[in-house]
Amino acid sequence: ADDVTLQLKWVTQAQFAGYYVALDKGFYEEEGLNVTIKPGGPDIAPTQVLAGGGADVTVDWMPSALSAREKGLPMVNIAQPFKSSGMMLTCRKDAGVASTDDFKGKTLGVWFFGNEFPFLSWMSKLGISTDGGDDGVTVLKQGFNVDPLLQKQAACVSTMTYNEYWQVIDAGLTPDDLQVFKYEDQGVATLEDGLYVLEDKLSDPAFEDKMVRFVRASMKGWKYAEANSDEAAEIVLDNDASGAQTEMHQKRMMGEVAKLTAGSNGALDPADYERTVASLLSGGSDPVISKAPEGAWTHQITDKALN
Amino acid sequence: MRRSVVPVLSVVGFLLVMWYAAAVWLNAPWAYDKATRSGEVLTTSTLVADTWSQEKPKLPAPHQVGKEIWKTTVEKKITSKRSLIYHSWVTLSATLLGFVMGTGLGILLAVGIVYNRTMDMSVMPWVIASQTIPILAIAPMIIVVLNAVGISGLLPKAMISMYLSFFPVVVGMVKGLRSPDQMQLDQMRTWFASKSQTFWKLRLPASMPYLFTSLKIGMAASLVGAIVGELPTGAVAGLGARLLAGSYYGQTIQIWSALLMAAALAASLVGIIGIIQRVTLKRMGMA
Amino acid sequence: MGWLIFAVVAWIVGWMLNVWLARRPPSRLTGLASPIVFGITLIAVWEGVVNGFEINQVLLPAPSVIAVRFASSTAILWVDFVQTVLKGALSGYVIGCGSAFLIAVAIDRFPFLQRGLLPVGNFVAALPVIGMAPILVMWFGFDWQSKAAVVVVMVFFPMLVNTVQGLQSTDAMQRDLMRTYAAGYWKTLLKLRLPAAMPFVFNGLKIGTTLALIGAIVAEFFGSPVKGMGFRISTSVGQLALDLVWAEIVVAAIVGSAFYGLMALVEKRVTFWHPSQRN
Amino acid sequence: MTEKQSVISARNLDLTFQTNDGPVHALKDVNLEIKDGDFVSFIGPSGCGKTTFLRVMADLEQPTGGTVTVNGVSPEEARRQRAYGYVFQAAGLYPWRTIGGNIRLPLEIMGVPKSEQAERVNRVLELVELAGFEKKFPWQLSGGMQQRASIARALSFDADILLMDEPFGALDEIVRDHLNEQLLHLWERTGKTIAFVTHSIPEAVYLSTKIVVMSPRPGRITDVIDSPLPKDRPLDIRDTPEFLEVAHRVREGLRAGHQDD
Amino acid sequence: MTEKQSVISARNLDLTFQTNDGPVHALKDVNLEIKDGDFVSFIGPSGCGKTTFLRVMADLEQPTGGTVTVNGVSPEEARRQRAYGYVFQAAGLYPWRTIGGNIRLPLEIMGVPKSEQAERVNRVLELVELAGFEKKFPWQLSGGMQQRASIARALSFDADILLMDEPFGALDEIVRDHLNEQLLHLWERTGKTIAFVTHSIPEAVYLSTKIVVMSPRPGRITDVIDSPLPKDRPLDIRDTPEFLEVAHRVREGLRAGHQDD
Ligand SMILES: Nc1ncnc2c1ncn2[C@@H]1O[C@H](COP(=O)(O)OP(=O)(O)OP(=O)(O)O)[C@@H](O)[C@H]1O
Ligand SMILES: Nc1ncnc2c1ncn2[C@@H]1O[C@H](COP(=O)(O)OP(=O)(O)OP(=O)(O)O)[C@@H](O)[C@H]1O
Ligand SMILES: Cc1ncc(C[n+]2csc(CCO)c2C)c(N)n1
Ligand SMILES: [Mg+2]
Ligand SMILES: [Mg+2]
Repeated sequence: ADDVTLQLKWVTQAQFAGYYVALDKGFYEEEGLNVTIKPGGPDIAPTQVLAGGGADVTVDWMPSALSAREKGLPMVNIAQPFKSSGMMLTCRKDAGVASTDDFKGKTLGVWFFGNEFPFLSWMSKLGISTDGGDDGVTVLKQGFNVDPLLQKQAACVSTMTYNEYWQVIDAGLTPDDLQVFKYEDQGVATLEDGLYVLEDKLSDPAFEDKMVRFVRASMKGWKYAEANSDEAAEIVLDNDASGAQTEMHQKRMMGEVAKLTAGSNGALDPADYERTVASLLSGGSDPVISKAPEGAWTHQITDKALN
Repeated sequence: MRRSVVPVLSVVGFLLVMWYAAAVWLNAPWAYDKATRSGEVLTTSTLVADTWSQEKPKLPAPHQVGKEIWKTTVEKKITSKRSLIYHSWVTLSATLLGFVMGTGLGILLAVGIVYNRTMDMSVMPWVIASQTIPILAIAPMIIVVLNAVGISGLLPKAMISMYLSFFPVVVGMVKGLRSPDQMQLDQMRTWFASKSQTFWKLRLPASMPYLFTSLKIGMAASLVGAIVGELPTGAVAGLGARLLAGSYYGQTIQIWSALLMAAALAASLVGIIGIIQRVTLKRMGMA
Repeated sequence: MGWLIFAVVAWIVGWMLNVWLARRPPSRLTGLASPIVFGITLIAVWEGVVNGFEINQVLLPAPSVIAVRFASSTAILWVDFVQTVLKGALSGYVIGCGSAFLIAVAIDRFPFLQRGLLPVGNFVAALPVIGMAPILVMWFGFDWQSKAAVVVVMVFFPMLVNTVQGLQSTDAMQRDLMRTYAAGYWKTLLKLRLPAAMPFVFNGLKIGTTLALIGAIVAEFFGSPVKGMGFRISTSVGQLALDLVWAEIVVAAIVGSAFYGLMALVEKRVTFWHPSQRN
Repeated sequence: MTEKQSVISARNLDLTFQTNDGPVHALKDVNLEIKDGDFVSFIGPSGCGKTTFLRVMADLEQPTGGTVTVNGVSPEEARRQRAYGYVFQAAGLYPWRTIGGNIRLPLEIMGVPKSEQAERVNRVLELVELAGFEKKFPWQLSGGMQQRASIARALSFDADILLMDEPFGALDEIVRDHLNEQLLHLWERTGKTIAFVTHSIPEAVYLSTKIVVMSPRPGRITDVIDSPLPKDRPLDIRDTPEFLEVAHRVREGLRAGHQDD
Repeated sequence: MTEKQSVISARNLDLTFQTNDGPVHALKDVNLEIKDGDFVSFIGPSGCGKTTFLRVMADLEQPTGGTVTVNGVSPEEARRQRAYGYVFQAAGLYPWRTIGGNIRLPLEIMGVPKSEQAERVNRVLELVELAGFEKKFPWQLSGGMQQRASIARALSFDADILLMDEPFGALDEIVRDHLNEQLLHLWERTGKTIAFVTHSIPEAVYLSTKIVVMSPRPGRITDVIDSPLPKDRPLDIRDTPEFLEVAHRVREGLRAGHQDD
């Protein structure tokens, strides 16, 4: 069997259920693949791992991948299982945030580490400065959890529909207490959780073939997970080596993730790509990417895998 | 020894009381917050009861942490991924490997510094400078780079442990290997002892008390290294991963129990060295 | 290949230069020159190896690249320095060392506390304090106050243990002398115990310097405003701006070494009388 | 001649140290009377309790039996009144203070005014022939000079009693002879009462009006020899038959004590 | 009587230490001849270069001028041949080795076979009357016993020359007398050549066949006194006029050296 190493963007959770299902259900095996899934974490840059040869393929967000590409690391999107973005800004109503006009003068929690790009381009689109002051917003680098919102240190924090939002709810706040801004609704959504490989490797037919089989099996895993959400969550739990995840949270997460993957058969929709690039290019004075990238995605793999 | 039992117990008792009080104080805002939103009124007793039993408190009460530790050590099979003993073992193995490597490196460097003037003059300032580099910042890079050359698993974590633990060993051992006074060295000269004889029969035994002191510090540092090394390995397993996962999901109780477990681990490792120290020095007639 | 040869040659030349320096009669100059030569050698070897093996800049940038980035980012580095070092590390260091010192004096006064607090203190000192960082960030907010708090926790116990040990380091004869003068507690403290404790106190202060810096940087990983060395390091890794990451690390190493050196200098002045300072 | 006043008096003194290996009987049934202006030497093999006895007088050790009075009051009271100066075996100067600063130390503690401090420091520095070394640090002086500084320190506050525990133990013979001579002069001039521990028979005989011979396990007084030597003693007196006679008696007493080994 | 062979000979020896405060002239123009079987004592005030001289003989210090030969060869060669045993001022036993282990140490280093080691250790332990203490650790012994153990260690490999630097400096007089007696016996029995540094005039006179008086700044030999005392010397010899006569001469020599201060 051929070895494939997949680097995840984050810790083992239902966000990556498709891959774990494919592994657990033997879909990879059926394709003659021996897949190793490496969980990520707050300090893991999947791009760096890819560059170091620690993985063949990685899950990453497109802004981060495009930025890496401009830094000279030629990453290419070979598949896009996530159709829509799950990112949103969750605010406390009692902090006085009801619409985007209320942001000025507030403190907002944002994820950095390559995830700040959509936020920055959103703010520039709104014409709000991010350097603090009365006319701008004070940005705080949010840690791994939603504490700043609970402790009222920030008026809003970044959340994913499938994860952090529910942590806020679990903590005791009700949806009525909250005002959420989905990036999708604000027109600043960028592509999340795609599969990326290094460009030069794609010209190797053996590697290409491996990836074709990998994407095919992964998508099979994703579709199975969508259909059998609870079972998928159980599989994720079985694979969580830290033993920190709870069943309730993962089942719920799987339900939400299924909504995001629902519209995708795995092939990247060029329109989504263009929208993402446009959004990133408009990133104000300090844009994430300075010019439209070329060759940052390919249907080379999905064409073969899905037909 | 027995003299300190009462004072230690009273200090621990005092700390527990303070802990409970702090838990009330820190968790009260959230309790009030909840109460206002649901329109309840809190009496003192319901407030206290609430602050000591929140699911994600700012500061969990001692009994909450105790219960969590009990649940994750005694009530879980040690092979289970939810067992703290399993995670302690993961951390422990990296700690011990890193400690052994760090001690070895530290002793080698110390011998080099003591025996080689060139090394003495040039290396020591850089050994100090090396410790000013924030290890957590480069730990992920170390892991990625080692990954790139095909090293993964236990070893990268152990390397970070080594990085933190070699320093106290170098400092202590340089002191220790230099602790024989001029007269003792002259003695060796009068017997026309070779360099290696002087090392094995004089410098090394003379450095033992220093060695053990450094080993204790090195062991504690090594544990910190292993935990730090676990954060960027993808939060897979180990006490560091528990800490991180706890932090990621706002599970303060889980953080605290991992933290206390780590402290207990550190204390027992240091304690074991202490016992070895006492036995060895006693047999050497130095205690 | 050329670069690799360069690395090997640099190593040999640097080493021989140091051997030559070591043979010369010791002086201030040779004492300063040889670590510098060693450092330059290391950097040259690094440059050679990175270029020779064509290591991806995303993994490990060459020193020349780092230097260029350093020069062009001084404004950012300065802002981060102020945030992390001046606000976080320094204030935490002062508070932590200061309170540890005072508490040590109090402990020393009451043997009961000494016997009770020290074992507990030693236990806590072995605790991986880094793990406290997320908790303290949660308690004290994301700005520099929480960084200072982490620093306080990190420097407190080494300082406490050292000071207590120092206050007990007087020998019996020195204390007996005070007794023969019928000197009271405060006089004995002021004229005997504190001066005698100074070498130990400075030990604690020196250990604290590197801990303070590490603590302040690491705490920024768990939440921070959008400035600070830890913030920059963690976000730049995500953006693959490894040159900036290393520029920050260089700042950290320089500041840490300078801080340590400063304390060593003050120590030399204050404890000029101690045999270890008289060589 | 009128009977001189008793300055230190020990009655049935007993002192047992509790150690891990069981009790050590450091002093047993010790009786002694030291009169005003006496120069009393204590001699005896190592561990016989000389230091312990001196420390009891100085209230640095509590007897487990019997009584001691110093100037008619308890040692503790005497210590509070700063009735004695104590010179330890090692110089024990504080390394972070200059010689002047070390001598000033007891004066600062006793609250002597600044101006008087300076004057006294000068006076005692001259007394021990260390004028000009006030600004030096202890480690910049030879062992003998350090020892003299430590004596100056004990003299600075002018107590009537001087307790000296082997003050010249670490010095070479010539320097020791010299300091012995000076100590005698000082004693003559000031009329202080001195209790002096030594290991050297000639030193004890040369200096004292009274020699107390002690023996160990348990520490007790085996002999008290009153010296027949005149008050005025040139160094050459040590070659006289009277001197040798006394020295012989002391040596015999010591040897008897050693027999038990 | 045939002329005895020269064992140690110094010609125009000079030694200057370079220190931070400028050069220290520790030995200047020193000439001395030590013959086979001699017992030579070095006496002089502190800092006059006694230790330095002994260290030059032992190749622990390099002279800056003049020559020394030991057994006709250079000190370094003599050291290679393990021609001498050196006893330092402090006992300097390794605390982590038993008394036996300490004495065995030079034998291990010199590669003496195990069986012989044990035998030799027993022999020298008996020689210094420490049989039965082989398994004890140094700190379990009194200062005098430790000093004897250190002498035993220097004797263990049976060098013909013994260099002793104030070996009894830290002991009390009675113990010291005892060890002096024993050292004399040992010397008589073995016919070793001994160079012995001391501060004590009686000790020097009692032990030596030749007394070298030194004076400081710069360190030089001011007098060499051949002792007229017989080889057989009971302790009481110290009360005889001949003894006092020699002692007097030594003291005069010493005092002359001190005059410069
Ligand atoms: N603090 C102590 N605890 C236990 N035993 C002690 C203590 N101080 C002294 N001793 C013991 O008491 C005995 C007398 O000791 P002391 O110091 O008075 O002797 P010394 O005559 O001064 O001897 P040296 O001439 O060696 O100074 C010794 O056996 C000693 O070991
Ligand atoms: N390593 C050294 N470096 C510099 N000066 C030294 C060194 N060793 C000795 N001296 C100096 O040389 C002189 C002679 O010293 P030495 O130790 O030989 O004297 P000593 O006669 O043995 O004195 P003591 O009786 O005090 O042992 C002294 O002034 C001493 O300070
Ligand atoms: C330090 C750090 N903080 C936040 C994110 C953002 N992020 C990207 S995917 C994901 C999982 C969603 O549940 C999260 C939180 C990150 N990568 N690293
Ligand atoms: Mg004594
Ligand atoms: Mg000497």
